[in-house]
Amino acid sequence: MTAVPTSWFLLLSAILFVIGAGGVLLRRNVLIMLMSVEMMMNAVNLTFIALSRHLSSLTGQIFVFMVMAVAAVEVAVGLAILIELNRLRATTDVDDVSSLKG
Amino acid sequence: MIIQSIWLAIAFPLAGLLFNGLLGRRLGRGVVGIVGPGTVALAFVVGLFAGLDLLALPAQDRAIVVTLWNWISVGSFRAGMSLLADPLSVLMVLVVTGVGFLIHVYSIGYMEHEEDRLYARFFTFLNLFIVSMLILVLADNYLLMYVGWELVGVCSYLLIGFWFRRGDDPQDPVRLKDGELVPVPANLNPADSGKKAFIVNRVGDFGFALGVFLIWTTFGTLNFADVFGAAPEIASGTVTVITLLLFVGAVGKSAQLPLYVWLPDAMAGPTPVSALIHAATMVTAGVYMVARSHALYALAPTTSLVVALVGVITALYAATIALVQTDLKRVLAYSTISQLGYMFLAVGVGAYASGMFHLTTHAFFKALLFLAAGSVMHALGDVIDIRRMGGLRQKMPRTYWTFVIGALALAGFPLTSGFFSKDEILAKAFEFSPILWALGLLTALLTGFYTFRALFVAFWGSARDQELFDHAHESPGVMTWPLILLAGLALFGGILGLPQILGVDHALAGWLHPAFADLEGEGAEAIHHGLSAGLEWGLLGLSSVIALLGIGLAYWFYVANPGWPADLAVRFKSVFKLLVNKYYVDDLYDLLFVDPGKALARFCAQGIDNAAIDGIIDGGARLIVQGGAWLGRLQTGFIRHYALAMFLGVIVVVAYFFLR
Amino acid sequence: MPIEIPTLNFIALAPPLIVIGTALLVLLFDLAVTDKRVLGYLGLVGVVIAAGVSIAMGPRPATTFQAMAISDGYALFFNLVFLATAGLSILIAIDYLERHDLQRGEYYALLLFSASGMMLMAAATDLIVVFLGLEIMSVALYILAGFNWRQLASAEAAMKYFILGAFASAFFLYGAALTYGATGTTNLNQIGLWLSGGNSDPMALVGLGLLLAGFAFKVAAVPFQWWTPDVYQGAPTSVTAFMSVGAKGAGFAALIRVLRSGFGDSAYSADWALAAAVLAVLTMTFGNLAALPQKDVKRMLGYSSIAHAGYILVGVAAASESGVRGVLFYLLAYAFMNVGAFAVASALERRGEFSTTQRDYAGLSQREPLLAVAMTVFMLSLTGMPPLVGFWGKLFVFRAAVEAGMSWLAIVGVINSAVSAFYYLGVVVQMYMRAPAEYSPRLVGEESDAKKPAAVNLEVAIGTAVLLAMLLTVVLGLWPGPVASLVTMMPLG
Amino acid sequence: MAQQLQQGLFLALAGVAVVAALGVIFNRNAVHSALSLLANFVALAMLYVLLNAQFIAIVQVAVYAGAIVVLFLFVVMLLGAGGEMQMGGWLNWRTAFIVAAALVLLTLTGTAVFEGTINGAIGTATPEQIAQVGQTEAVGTALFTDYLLPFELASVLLLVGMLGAVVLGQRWRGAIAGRPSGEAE
Repeated sequence: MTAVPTSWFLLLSAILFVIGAGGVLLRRNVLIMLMSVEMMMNAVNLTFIALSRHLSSLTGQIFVFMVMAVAAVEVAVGLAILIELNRLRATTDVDDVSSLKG
Repeated sequence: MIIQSIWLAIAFPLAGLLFNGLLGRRLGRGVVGIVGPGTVALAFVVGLFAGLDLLALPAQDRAIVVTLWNWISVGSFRAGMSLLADPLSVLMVLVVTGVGFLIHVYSIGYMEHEEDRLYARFFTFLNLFIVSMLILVLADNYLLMYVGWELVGVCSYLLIGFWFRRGDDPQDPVRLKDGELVPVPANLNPADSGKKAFIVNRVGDFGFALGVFLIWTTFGTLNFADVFGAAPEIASGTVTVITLLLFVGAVGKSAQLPLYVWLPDAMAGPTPVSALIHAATMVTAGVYMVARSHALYALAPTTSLVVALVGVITALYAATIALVQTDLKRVLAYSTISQLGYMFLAVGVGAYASGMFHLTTHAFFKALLFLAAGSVMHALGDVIDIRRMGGLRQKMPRTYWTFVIGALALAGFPLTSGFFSKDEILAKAFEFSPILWALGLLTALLTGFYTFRALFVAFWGSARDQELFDHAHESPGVMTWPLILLAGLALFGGILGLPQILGVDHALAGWLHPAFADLEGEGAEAIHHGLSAGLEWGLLGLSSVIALLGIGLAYWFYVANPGWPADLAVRFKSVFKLLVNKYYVDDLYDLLFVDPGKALARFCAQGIDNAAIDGIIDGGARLIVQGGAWLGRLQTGFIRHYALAMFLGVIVVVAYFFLR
Repeated sequence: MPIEIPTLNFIALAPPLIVIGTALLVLLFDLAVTDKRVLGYLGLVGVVIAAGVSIAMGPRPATTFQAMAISDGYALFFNLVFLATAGLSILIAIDYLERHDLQRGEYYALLLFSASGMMLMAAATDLIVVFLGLEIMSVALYILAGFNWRQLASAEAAMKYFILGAFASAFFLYGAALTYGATGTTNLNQIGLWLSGGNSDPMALVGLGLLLAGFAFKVAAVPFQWWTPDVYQGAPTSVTAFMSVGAKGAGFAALIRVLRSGFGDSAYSADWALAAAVLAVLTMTFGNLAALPQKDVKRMLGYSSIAHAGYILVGVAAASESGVRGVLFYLLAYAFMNVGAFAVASALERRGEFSTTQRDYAGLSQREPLLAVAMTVFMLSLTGMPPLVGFWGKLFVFRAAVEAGMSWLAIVGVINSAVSAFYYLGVVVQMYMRAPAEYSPRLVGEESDAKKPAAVNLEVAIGTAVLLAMLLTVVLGLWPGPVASLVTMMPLG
Repeated sequence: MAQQLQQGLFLALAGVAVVAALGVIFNRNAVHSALSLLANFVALAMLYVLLNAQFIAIVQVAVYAGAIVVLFLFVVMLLGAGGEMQMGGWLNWRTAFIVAAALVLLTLTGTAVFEGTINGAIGTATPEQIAQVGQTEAVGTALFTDYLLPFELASVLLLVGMLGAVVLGQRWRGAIAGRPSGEAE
């Protein structure tokens, strides 16, 4: 029935998730960090869709639908925060955003 | 019956506290000075009537529980905001409010130089102290007792640090008083002392809290009656742990080894506060708690032995330190620790009534001594070093005579109150183990010595600091009258507990008997020693001799042969052979006894006290703060670092679940 | 194919719906009203109504929206926690925003949306709803944290909170996906049914771990707590007050329901209980130690909130009914005492600044005795000093731990609360034992009598918040009975 | 044959997705990163098709490619952050550590998903049944019946996001000195 085993998809999504997490950790550019978070969410989406097929349940697809809404909102808000920050200090480097500490 | 309204004893000082706290500053010191002591006096009256009510009841019914409201009731757990009025708690109420009242009155005079604002605040805090202590002693469950226990700690913190601005700034070691700059005495940083008291108390409270917690989980209730009723069915190991934990609290609150370090510093507060802490409140809480929990302690012989040993060792240890102190209040502070040691010795050997007796007499004479010392300080502009005093008995006769009476009582001079209570404890200790008795007796000797050493140096002889001497004056009546009243109590307080062999009833033991009736034979035992009359007379006599010997030694060292060099050295140079002989004795004595003794005392005072115990506590606190600062440095402010730490956290959590 | 809309029990979700409706009303009125403070009071009315409805609904469980959510005693009690927090925070904000010239209608709308997200998290019985509630709450909080557009610190706080929050959300999401894979459902009760079979599957376990990590971020448990002090310090104080209790409470609300409904009756429960216990120890120890050297009071409270998350985790680790009850009581207590403390802090904050240092509290007892008394009450209650409400909260969670055979955890907790006394009482010392600093913040009313006649009005709202919080801290300390018995009537549905 | 074709397709798309994902991280130019992200999204959309989720695939392209990536590009241009970013040397201990940690997590989750049995309850939404009513309708029906609450909540969430963008992006009265006011008013 299924030509490609579900576990392949799940493994791919795990790889993508970890790459995304690596992006958040490695990069200092806020924009890239945001993109990486988006990639993580997308990786999860792939898991959901694959499971949805495997389990013959629509819940996974619905969840993905919601995740997309969340992703859109997060990007909008995140970029808005970035713009506000940029207005006060012209930077997209998170290391410049470290006045609060101790 | 007024005993049903025993809560009034708390309510009056509480009302005074609120009144002075909220309005005192505006209404002026006249009103404050009436409201503060007045409300405490009312509380005393309530206690008095409650006591009469108790007497009217049959002995077995002399325990009234007054439930104000049901504080908490969750499932099977219930704790009432309820008070217990029985002979034990009423005795404490009378001591706390009675002595507290006199201290309040005295404070009117003592604090007269303070600003209005501070004056009002001082009385507010004093009342808060009384209220907290009353909550502690009137509680009918461990929870409410814990409330009082914690509140007392906070109060001591506020009051010891009352003159917080002294020594606040190292560049400005003076404070303003009467418009003049007065130097801050050395090692007296009130804010630090307050902090020290609080920290050390926290250590003790921590043990107490755990003990209460363990009671709760073991018994499912915190009510005294229920706990004590169920106690015999509990495994003795558990009871031992509970009592040990509670005793940790008592050690902190009552300044026993090794948690006594806060008390000598506590004199950084105004002297009435020292009197209150040392005599009527705070430090007696530990003794009271053990006495209150006697049903548990009676089931835990191991703990009782620990209590007795800690008590007697502390008594001796503190007495040796007191030998070399040159600060009048510090001598008294160490003597308090030492006397508290006696009380713990008493409750440790199961003589609860004797412990309470000594607690009561000690409240009288120690309050007296502190207030008299305060009177001296008041006269000398806060000078407290006995080496700068001398000859004060001419200038301040009332203070002098009352101080003498207090000193006699403390030293255990025959027929004073301290004599009877101390002798009773020693007799009980002898019954338990002659070793404890011997240690107690040695302490008594030292007590007589150091007490009269301070007395002779401060009040006898000639003035050492003429300027101070000229400035000295007797304190106003509002301060000396409390002294005189307390002197009366210190002198005659012994009639509360005359020994059986004198053919009179032991009034206090009889009074307390219902509270301790559950102990087998305790009631009778408090009155009758298990000793033969001859032995008892012997012990009594020995106690008298020891007390006199201590006083005599002090006289010999500091009056007959004043050890203060300068002028004496000159005088003795041209004297007879006999005196040279005396020198020889002195040298020998110095060599054999005084020097090692002094060295030991110095070692205790400086080596153990300052270095080890202070070091451990300060070092511990510093280590913790350092740890905090170190953790703060981890907080770099960089998102990348935070994200990485979170990521590692995720890995650890996932790995834990994956590999479990 | 015609869609048959199933019968929907809107009533069961009335409290969050009322709050959302109020938020929409606020947005609507924002167009017409010029005095934005009115919007704050409007929001307050909505909060009060929602709280009233929550109480009126009673603890009878009622599922709704095809078992997506439930209205049980647990959810209703959490509603009260969130609404109390939101109400007090609005009172703080009305004056605070005015003083800092930040008054905008959107603030109140966002705060209400955030509160509705929290309430939904407490009511959710499906991971989808948990996730959406979480995001509604968080996104609104990201924005609110950056609301002070003049301060770099505010933007920085928003950025940190956002990036780390989104990062944590991704982990949460992955956990939800794996749980879905292991059980074939996202409904918590069905997950529970499926897992109660006893088979332990690596996928479910990893899913549980990731979910736990996601929640740990929201409640600020070590090692996911890093954002807390920075964000608390940088965000406007009125927002910090709200999120310190609200976000933490919502995180715990959902965490406990997920753990107990989803992973409760399974081979997993011992595992997560132990994990929670370890997190609790690390969290409270870290929070307390790091709070010790802090000079900035907002930051100190930030660290201390980490410590409180640790205490609450003790109740979670107990994994028992009484543990849940302890957590409920603790959070309500925490709402009053912590928001109260932030209310005092915000009252002392000067225009143009965003934080108060310990020095700002010096001699407060002389300048403003009642404020000093209130702050003392909050500090003592946070320490766990009887007879204030914070004491009972600690007592209940620690007791639950002892009952669950984790006495060591309770002991660590007691030691930690002893340590916490030092930094809380540091503030008290400043207020009572230090002379007013030459550099002292002006109080609300003194500030601009000439310039702003509304100054008196400003005092009213914050003053009310402080007074209310103080009263409840004291009264619930003296009479904890009603709340304690309410808590026992509020089981997980 | 069809199976091998599908498997080959999967491998090809997976390769594209992974390479694109790495491209997002390792590109020095933010614009290039955004374009890599687009490639990643599209590859995933095609994988969704492979998984019989055509509706979601289309939404994926519309939302992610159409909205999110465009938004990213817009901001990159607006902030002038399109040029070279300071990244420092890649080869350092920090990177090595992160990569190692990431590999640990990958091992854990990878093992869990690869070895773990997906033993969840099998639902009724079989491919046959979905094919019967149509993909879009099936999802739509679910959204409006069982999942009505999440659907409504998503709308609340979008409102909050919108509000946030407005609040944060809008220049308020009294613009900051030294910066031209007027844009984005």
